[in-house]
Amino acid sequence: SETVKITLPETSFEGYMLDIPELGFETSKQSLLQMYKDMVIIRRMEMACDALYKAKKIRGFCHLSTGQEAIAVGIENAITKKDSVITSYRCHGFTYMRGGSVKSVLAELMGRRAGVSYGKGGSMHLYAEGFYGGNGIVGAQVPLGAGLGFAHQYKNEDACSFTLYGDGASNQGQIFESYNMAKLFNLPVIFACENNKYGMGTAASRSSALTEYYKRGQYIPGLKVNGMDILATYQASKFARDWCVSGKGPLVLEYETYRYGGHSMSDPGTTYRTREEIQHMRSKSDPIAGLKHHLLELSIATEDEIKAYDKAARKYVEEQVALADAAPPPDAKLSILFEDVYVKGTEVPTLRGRIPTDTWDFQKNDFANRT
Amino acid sequence: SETVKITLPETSFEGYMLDIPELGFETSKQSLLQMYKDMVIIRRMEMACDALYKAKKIRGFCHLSTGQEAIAVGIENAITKKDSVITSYRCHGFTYMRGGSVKSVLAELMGRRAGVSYGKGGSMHLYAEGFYGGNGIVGAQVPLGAGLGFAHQYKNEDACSFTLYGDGASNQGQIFESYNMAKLFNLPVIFACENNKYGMGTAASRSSALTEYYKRGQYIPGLKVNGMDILATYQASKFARDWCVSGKGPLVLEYETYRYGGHSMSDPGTTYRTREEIQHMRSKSDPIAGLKHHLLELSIATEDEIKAYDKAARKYVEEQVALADAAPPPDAKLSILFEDVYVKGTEVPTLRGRIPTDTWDFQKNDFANRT
Amino acid sequence: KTMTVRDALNSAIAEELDRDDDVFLIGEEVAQYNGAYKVSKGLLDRFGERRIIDTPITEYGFAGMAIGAAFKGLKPIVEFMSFNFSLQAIDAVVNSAAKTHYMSGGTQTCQIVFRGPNGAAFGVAAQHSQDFSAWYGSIPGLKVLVPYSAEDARGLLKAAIRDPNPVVFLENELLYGESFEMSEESFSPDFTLPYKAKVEREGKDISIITYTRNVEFSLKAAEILSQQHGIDAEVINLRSIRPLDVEAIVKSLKKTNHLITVESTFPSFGVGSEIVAQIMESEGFDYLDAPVKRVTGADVPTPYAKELEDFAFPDPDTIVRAVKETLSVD
Amino acid sequence: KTMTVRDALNSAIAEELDRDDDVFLIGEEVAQYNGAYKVSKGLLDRFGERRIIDTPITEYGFAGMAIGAAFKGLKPIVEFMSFNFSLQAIDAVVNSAAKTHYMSGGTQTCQIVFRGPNGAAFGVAAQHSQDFSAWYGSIPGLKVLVPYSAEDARGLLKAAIRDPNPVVFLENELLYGESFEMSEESFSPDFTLPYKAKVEREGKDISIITYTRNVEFSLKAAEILSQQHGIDAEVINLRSIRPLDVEAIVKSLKKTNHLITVESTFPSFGVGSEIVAQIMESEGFDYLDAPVKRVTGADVPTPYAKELEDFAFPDPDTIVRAVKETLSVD
Ligand SMILES: Cc1ncc(C[n+]2csc(CCOP(=O)(O)OP(=O)(O)O)c2C)c(N)n1
Ligand SMILES: Cc1ncc(C[n+]2csc(CCOP(=O)(O)OP(=O)(O)O)c2C)c(N)n1
Ligand SMILES: [Mg+2]
Ligand SMILES: [Mg+2]
Repeated sequence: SETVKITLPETSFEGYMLDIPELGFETSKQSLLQMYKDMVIIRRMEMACDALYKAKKIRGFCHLSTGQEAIAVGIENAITKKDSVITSYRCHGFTYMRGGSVKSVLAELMGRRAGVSYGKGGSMHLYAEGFYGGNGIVGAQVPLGAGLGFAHQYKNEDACSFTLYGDGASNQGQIFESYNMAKLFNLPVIFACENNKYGMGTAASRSSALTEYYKRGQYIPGLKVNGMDILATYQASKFARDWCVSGKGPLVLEYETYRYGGHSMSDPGTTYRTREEIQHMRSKSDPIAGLKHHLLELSIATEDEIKAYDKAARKYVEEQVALADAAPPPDAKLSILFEDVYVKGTEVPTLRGRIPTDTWDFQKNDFANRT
Repeated sequence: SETVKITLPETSFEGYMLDIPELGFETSKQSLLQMYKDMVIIRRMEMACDALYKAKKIRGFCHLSTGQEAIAVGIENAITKKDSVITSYRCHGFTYMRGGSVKSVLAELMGRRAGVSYGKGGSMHLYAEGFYGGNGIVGAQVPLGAGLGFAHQYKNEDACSFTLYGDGASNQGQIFESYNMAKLFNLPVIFACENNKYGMGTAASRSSALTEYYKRGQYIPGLKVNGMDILATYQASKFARDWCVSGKGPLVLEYETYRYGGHSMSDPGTTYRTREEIQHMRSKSDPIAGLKHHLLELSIATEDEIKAYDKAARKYVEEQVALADAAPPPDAKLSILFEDVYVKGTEVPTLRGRIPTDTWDFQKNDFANRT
Repeated sequence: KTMTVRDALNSAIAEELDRDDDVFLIGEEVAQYNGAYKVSKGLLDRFGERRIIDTPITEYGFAGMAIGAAFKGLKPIVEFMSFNFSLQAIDAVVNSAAKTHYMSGGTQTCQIVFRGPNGAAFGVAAQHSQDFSAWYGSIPGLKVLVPYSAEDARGLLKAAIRDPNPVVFLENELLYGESFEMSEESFSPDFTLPYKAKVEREGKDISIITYTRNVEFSLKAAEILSQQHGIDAEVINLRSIRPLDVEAIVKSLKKTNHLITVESTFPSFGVGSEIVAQIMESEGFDYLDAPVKRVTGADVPTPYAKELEDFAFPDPDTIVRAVKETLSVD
Repeated sequence: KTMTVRDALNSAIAEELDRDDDVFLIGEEVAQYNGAYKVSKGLLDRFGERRIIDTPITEYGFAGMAIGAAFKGLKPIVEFMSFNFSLQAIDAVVNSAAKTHYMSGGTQTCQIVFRGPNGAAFGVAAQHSQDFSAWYGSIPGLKVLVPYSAEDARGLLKAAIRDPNPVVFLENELLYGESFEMSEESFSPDFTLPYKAKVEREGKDISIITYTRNVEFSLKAAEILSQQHGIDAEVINLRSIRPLDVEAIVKSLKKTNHLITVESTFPSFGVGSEIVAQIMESEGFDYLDAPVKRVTGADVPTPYAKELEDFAFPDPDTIVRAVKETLSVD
């Protein structure tokens, strides 16, 4: 497809112990269009989650990434299927970009058997090929992500691990343990902080003595990226992948971004920040509006075409919602309850239900104590 | 008492985000003499431990600080009784300096009731007024030490917390969590790394991506100190205390030092480093020999006087060993076993022994199930 | 008069903060956000930043820091946003808070409360649903409390804050909003409860030994049993896991001769297991007319989908089933 | 032929490293130092730095890293220098290793072994003496093995390394140097053991259910009982805590009608508690001629002084006492 030349603004990057990526680069019109479509689909998907949650079809915790779409989309476009990605609970967009269909994501959130985790994980625990979750304990995924990089190195693969965590998470001790090992072992790991300015209700400056998250690797080079600009995000992610795959060891990336909504569905998101702040980010820095502007300017698409994409995306997500909602929940059976505690065929002989008569025997494939 | 003027060599300090302490300072002859005596006593005490361990009078783990004496002595001389100190298991010298008698330290190591912890803690768990242990889990004492500083601040005291940890420990995540909180809350905490070059059999460069431990606070100023020179150690500790007490917040100190012996009594200490290296440190950098040299040079004491001190110290420690060894172990009684699990008078009603008939009833002050 | 569990906890903390300047509250989102579950609502406004302290998301760090402060005589109340996150700090709780008094031969105290919601809420899946009562309950040096009602919450939390030992205080998120009748005396600023079990419902046919939210389910089960089967169940609210009030359990058993336990922890090595073992080792054993049955959480990481989650924790029906099986009633 | 437990473990690891390039060993001091307790002696020389990996002292970090590597199909053996230090990593073991397969609906596996010495050694005091068998044993998604003899160690470790699930493998430092008779087949590179209990000594009067080092004490106690009291005790080595071989326990009980448990964990919510509860819930209950008695670690943080430490863990005399009390023999 046709290529276009992009020149990023000077303000896109800030480097730490490294030379920042080229501001000018070429990419295909097709891929810019695809990025746009993907961001719009993710946004629509998150809006669907919001509605489904309010309709009580999604339970428990649900964390939306509205405003942060450029990160999942930028990264996926910069990496290959061989690379690994792991994130916190705020994982819907990443799952979609790694290949999970909107239907399978929403089905999971609605606790359906057709969900990516067969209804067992829910919003925080999504998985896909090359995507290692959706992890619920703040910071816990970071050593895991280092381990993904370790495995790439062990297997001598030209691949790296994108290990994402938040500004709040960035203070967890295990992250520094991971930095240290990644540097000592020269692991191909990108420690990628999604700095959306808040960890729940705590502003970055109240959680972190140093809010320049791209410098927190200290002895690991870092790069701050305008995470609201998909082009910068893409270029930085590509740079980061190249860095790791070429054997330069770990890198710390900071995507400066913003979440439009509350931390989770129970948080209005307006007690610890002003409505003006949110409005300002939405109107001045929206990643979708930003890319739309480029598409128009570069004559990749017309206003009408874009409207058509938006409409198509909405329609598509609506269809996927309907399909997901039509999918049945797991059968309310103990055989399904006890499935997946262990790898099939290697289970412990029995697992106990709430009372002894509900104990399941894997050999019998039936209740242990009932006749 | 008479004062002397000291000028430290340029090489004593290395600063990070701060101006290093004055190289020239005044101190009293008396206090230099006392430092000498204390270092010699600690060394003698550690030698006694070594012998008692080999005589099987000390059990379990036993970690000696031979070679590192200048740190405990330098710190204690720079601080007041109001300040707090907390360390790892390598704690004999610190306990002595904080006021624990040689006898009570050795009695503890020999598991005697006269020990500082009544025989319940052993070598790794010594305590004294203003000394909060003797902690066995590598790195665990660092957040505790931050908490000591927190309490000083909460109580509005002009005091600080010296929180010691090793080069190996320096990579533990909770240390970075503590750095962050100490900086955010501006706590009077000195994070003091005793860099003795090895964590067990692992050289610093194999455990730590950045071996400049005084810089590991990143956003916290740091100071590297020649920890083999008691005068530098003293001056740096005084500087650090002043820093904290004057409200400048936390500080990271690195005392460069060396342990002459193995990591613990079971480690010969010669498989991961050369005998030459050990010999070189002993002969060129010994803190006791170093101070002796100053005492002679400054005419504070003559060679004969020093010999006399050495002899007196040896004799004193021998006496303390004898006293400790004469002290009885705790009575082999369940009433003593179960004492101190809870604060006296607030125990749970009973604690179980190995079998139900050995259950102790605190109210009865007798066995629960025996008549 | 009634009170919610949330208000009971809030008032207990506020009063103890009033009473003793050495008491302070520390944790994630406890101050400006008023608590993730609003237990600390209004406390920052009232007591200020010195006493109500927001921390970064570093459980090991702030739990350890609070323990260090306790070593120096302060009396911290540490809020874990969920006890599931206390796993990141459990080394500090067990090795530093629980063991230090003993290791120091009684020379070093550590007066501290670790509190927050324990176990599952609705639809929060495996990493946010674990019940830690048995784990903490196994540790000598700790005390472990498990309030059910608002009165429990108030009386036990005030007692815990005044206890010179480290106390683990396990709340239940799903109870925070529930209202309970309160006794007159429970409003007193000096109201504290002993760590003893409470008979929530007297009965003569079977003893149901339980705690926290399962007290509610057990009471519901007792109603069903009474109405549909004429079975008169006694429901005992343990209130404390360590110490465990074995005396109260055995006393009830002597009356009813039948007993089940109900809890939401994983089944193995759980609270029910210990109760059975204690009964076996006591005179209670001779009074058993049928073996004790345990109703527990199922032996699975908690699933998300409601259809499966419904099998994961006790409910009144399951308790009824267990009682009927124990009494051999159809 | 005989072998020490240390050599059994070493040979098992070496053979599995030989057999499968995806297996690697990681932990503190496992490589250049040959292991804090020399279990990995010679492995660095033989397999090189890619397969035998020294880590910094960052338990959470390296355990988590190994789990991540397992997510990508590698098969790490993680050595905790002591399971006491695994408390710093327990969130990773429980929340990331044990629960992920379930949370992912079976799409994400985690083949990994966590191994190292568990419980106390001599004179190492409270922070270095805790036994975690019941804690890990309570977690669905984990398997938990507790070898006693060299043959156990070899056969169970090889099975664990090949098990596609996360396995916690609890060794005992005080057994490393002990020599045991080995069967012919146990030398085979394909020797693995099922996670089943083993009758170490047949007997007809009472069943002693135990594991790891307490098997030795129980066998000693059985000798004393036989010689001094004419009591014929059956000693059962559990070998596995999760799964727990309740069948074997009940089978023995049916024969002897009397049973005690022996373990070194804290008494409450321990392995003995669960065994009692399992018996109570099985047909075994009807075969009990006397209540089951638990011999356990005492309910104290482990004291240092030998005079007190001697009361902290089971020994042959205590086991003898428990048996005599159970059989009402003087
Ligand atoms: C260990 C742990 N502590 C606390 C929580 C509760 N919690 C969930 S998300 C969150 C905030 C995280 O903020 P950040 O890392 O900035 O990520 P964001 O939500 O902004 O994407 C908190 C405190 C948790 N899940 N795990
Ligand atoms: C969490 C934890 N991991 C491992 C150990 C075992 N261990 C005890 S001391 C030590 C080495 C520590 O080295 P360093 O911090 O440099 O202190 P040093 O011994 O040199 O004074 C290790 C690995 C422990 N006690 N705690
Ligand atoms: Mg954030
Ligand atoms: Mg060291």
